[in-house]
Amino acid sequence: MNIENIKKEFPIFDDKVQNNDLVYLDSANSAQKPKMVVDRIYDFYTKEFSNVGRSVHYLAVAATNLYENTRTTVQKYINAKDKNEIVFTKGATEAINLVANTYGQKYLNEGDEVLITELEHHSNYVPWHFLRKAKNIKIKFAEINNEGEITLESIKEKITSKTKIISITHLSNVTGAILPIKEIVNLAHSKNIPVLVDGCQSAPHLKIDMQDLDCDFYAISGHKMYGPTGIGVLYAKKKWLEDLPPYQGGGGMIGEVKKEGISYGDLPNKYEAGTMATAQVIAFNESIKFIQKVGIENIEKHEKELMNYGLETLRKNNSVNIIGNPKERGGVISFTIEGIHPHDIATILDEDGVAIRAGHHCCQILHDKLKLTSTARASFGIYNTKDDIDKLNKSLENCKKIFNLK
Amino acid sequence: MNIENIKKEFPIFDDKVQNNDLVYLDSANSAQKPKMVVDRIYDFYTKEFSNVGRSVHYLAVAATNLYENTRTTVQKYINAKDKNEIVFTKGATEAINLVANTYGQKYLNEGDEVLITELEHHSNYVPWHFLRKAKNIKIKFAEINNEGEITLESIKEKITSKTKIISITHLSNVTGAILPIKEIVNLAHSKNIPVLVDGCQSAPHLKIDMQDLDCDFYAISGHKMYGPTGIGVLYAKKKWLEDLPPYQGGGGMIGEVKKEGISYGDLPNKYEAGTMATAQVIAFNESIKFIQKVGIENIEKHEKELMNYGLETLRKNNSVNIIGNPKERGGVISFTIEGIHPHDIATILDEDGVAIRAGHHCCQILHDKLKLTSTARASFGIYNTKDDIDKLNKSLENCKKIFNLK
Amino acid sequence: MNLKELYQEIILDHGKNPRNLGKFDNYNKDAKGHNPLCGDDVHVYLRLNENKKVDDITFEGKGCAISMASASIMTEMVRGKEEIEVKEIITDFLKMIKEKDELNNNILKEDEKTKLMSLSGVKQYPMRVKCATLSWHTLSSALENSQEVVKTEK
Amino acid sequence: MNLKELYQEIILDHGKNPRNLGKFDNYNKDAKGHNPLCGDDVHVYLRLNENKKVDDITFEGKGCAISMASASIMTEMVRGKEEIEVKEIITDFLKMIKEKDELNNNILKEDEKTKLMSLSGVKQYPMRVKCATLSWHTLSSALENSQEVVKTEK
Ligand SMILES: Cc1ncc(COP(=O)(O)O)c(C=O)c1O
Ligand SMILES: Cc1ncc(COP(=O)(O)O)c(C=O)c1O
Repeated sequence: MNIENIKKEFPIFDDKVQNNDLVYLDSANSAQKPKMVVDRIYDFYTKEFSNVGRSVHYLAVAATNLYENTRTTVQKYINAKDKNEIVFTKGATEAINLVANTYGQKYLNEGDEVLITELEHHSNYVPWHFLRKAKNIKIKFAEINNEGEITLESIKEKITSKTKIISITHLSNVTGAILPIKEIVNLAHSKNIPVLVDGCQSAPHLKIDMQDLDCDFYAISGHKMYGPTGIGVLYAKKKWLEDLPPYQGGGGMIGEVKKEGISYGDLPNKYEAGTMATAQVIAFNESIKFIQKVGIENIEKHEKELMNYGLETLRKNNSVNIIGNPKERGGVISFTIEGIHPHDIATILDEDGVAIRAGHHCCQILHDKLKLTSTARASFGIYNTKDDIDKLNKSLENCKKIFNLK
Repeated sequence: MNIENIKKEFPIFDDKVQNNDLVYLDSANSAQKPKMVVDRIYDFYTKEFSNVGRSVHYLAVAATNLYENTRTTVQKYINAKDKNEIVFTKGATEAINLVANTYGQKYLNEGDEVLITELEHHSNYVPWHFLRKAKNIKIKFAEINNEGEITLESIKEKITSKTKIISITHLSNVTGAILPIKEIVNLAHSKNIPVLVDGCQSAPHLKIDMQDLDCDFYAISGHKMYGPTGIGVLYAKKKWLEDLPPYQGGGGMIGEVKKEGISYGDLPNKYEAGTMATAQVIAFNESIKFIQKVGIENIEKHEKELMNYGLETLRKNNSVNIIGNPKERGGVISFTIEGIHPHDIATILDEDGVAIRAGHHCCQILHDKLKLTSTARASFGIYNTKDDIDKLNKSLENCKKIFNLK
Repeated sequence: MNLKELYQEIILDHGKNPRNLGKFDNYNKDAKGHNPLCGDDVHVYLRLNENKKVDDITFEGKGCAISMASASIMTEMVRGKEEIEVKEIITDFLKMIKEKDELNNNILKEDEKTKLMSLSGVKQYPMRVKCATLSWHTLSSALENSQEVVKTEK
Repeated sequence: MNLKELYQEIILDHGKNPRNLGKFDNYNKDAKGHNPLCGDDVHVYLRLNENKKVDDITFEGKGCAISMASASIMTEMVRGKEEIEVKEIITDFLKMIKEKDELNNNILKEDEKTKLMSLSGVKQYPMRVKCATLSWHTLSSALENSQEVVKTEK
């Protein structure tokens, strides 16, 4: 696999950014887009545009077919049993809100417990917090160990007879820890507890298989998978989509509408109210095709190499303190430098064209636990090279110089 | 104003669709996109892409500025008092769901009434229906008159001391009726009732002014305004955005996050959870600029001419039965032909390259009232010409020939 | 066959003058169908005799030419057939409409097959496929004694 | 001034060795500020005497070099000034940070203005503007006797 060739498919790297080659190490935030994805959007709008599903004219029919085509592509890619188990949302955050809201409405009552972890992104905590306020449920946090991991044990410890759902990330966007999802699902199902997996960080980087994981819900964010913004996927087992109430109401999700009452449409329409993000869904097909073309196994392998090289390089830099040391780890390295605030690091790196992120990365619970207000984070995508890591390290040296650290 | 030149800005008309010139009369469903909008998306993804608001590197800062720039453009365009009264959503449907959900949570209780009209789109009925089921409220329907209008009187008649909110369309997507919003708002406010206006069909075609209308909420759909799919706007008076609870929870909408509780961010962040539709918001700026370039007054004038010509032409065709005859009317003409089902009309017209819509247009209540299951609808955009209407009429003649009508 | 030919021939004939329209007295199976997209309704009535043969079949409903024609042709095709044969015809019809142009079926006569195949043109119009299949799904549900209203699938 | 120069000069000095850090006993006004973006906190304490003059001012907090430097420089600038002057300095500072490069102000001396203007470089970094303004907003809120925690505006 030739990364230089793959990188050429991403037009963002063609130009300099502020006179520097762009060293983009912020893919866990959002990934850059290959040309085929952007071209697809362009072509759709300029040659084929129509709304889907509602009109019977040629363009509308063609758009509807393209739209449904993406559903099938996603279904196959994540190995879901049925294409109607794929619901398009505006993002992973909405996908999680959808589940929390509808499952919460139907199944959560005062005193019930939702089990999440200390690693969760705010998008997998705040929606449950809403239920805490509305229904007086409890939220329990499985605790990380010293390596920044969540183990099967740490989940088991927090399960009680009141646990009504477990909602956990597949891959931490701070420590990079990969959770033992299959084992957790197994354990949960043995106690009749459904599991939602936040797959934002895993879906772009790991092979994921719904039938193998056997989780009940899986949330994916399109823009982190080299896809457009404004598109996400909720995978949910059919039995749940049939059983739960709808989330948003509007055109397209109805069966019959009378003044006295309303029946809802079939799956997956029931969960797709209003005009959907048609162009984004259609272009998302290209994102998955792009990943398939490169090969998710190749992506995994390349990013693992990068991560190992990154860990090695930064560990040699003895001012750098790496957060977490999980055995199973994805391409995310968060770190601090004693004496330089992460925001100052990010600003100074940026002057060298090195784009990283600083902050709490929407994980305040984890940062509280680590007694940090923020960290710096470098995260990898398919277009990154070892050279990028060398540049990161060089720029960190520069930081230290400015701050008079040795 | 030269429509042929304006039409040239829409690449969709460059090519034939199935060997015909495209006669696109489905803009009330979704509008075609001018090149400047599509180019903006392309350029953003290929030269400037980054997530907004969360990273401090150059691309992220630039993207955040562009994103906020659209907010200001929208604010000025609709004459809102404050840019933080503009909330980006994935569409008008979500905007209405947001209000129904948050206002409903806080202010609606058993027995309270929500007043809508018989003209409403499902997107302005189903969200209130959810509250009917959850909270046992009542939904009242202001009734249309014989012309397919909603008058101030018909609203007044249905207001009771239990009316807690009025939620109405600005412009009917079936009869084209324009509602006397200003008067309705006036009346409602005199009784302390807030008003939500569904501006989907008005925003692309009429000058709208929040300070003049003085409504509390206004929902807009980007894709109907020559903008990308997956983007909408909720305008809400600041006092409401401050007062109501948040809608979706996730990254970006928080203040402080602790295990025990969460505080929410400032406006408008409080209502923008998760990664937003960055590219779509940024490109939406171009949609508004496009409208401003043409001039909304010119659009109004042109579409009025078209509509009058359309009404005149179709009225001469004595098989055609036009739905509604409102005095104040936007560029929408729904009709039936005795003896030909609207879906058959649409299919046959499509063979001639004439794209219209057939069905209930997400207005089953209205169709029930009219004792119809569906209607055919031609709707206009800035790119339509009288020639399009002649072609529509010719194709309708064709239909009649096939169905042996004279 | 292009769509205009389709409209002009069998569909227009059956669509405007549907056969077996109405309800008969001693039916022993029935089901309702609804197409949320266009609001069309259909109600199929039939009588299976002791030998599991379709003695009689009619339908009520309103809808576009395609759905009326499809229901009308359907009643003609399945009258007098055994239940098991009817099920096979339904399956083969749906396959034809959704996947292929050919109708593979050993029960129907050549001219019957030709008539049915006239409906295959709607395949180009996925939105209209629902119109063509609604009555067939409803018949299927009547045979299953289902109480649920059939909604056309996505 | 580019950002590296900015870091190297005044910000690094004040950022690493902030002046007036801590809390003093007989303050009569205070307020807290929080920047949700980076989690930084600041707490400003001051004492207005009977003539509405700032007798003393200190701050507690942790944050990046820019926010520490900004708070530190701020305390130096406003100590000894009258309340009305402090408000004017705050307004002018915020205007400089958000809109212009120049600091228009008749109260401060030239060298003080130069020092403050060193912070104007953060304008290129809108995310960092919040870091520079947090302590100033907090001071403003302390003067208003507001009980609310200041959050940096969008
Ligand atoms: C009057 C009206 N309201 C609401 C909507 C829903 O808008 P969207 O589908 O863009 O969410 C539409 C369009 O479908 C409409 O025409
Ligand atoms: C682990 C994790 N969960 C959830 C999210 C939210 O995804 P989105 O912002 O795309 O809705 C993100 C990314 O921001 C994430 O990294």
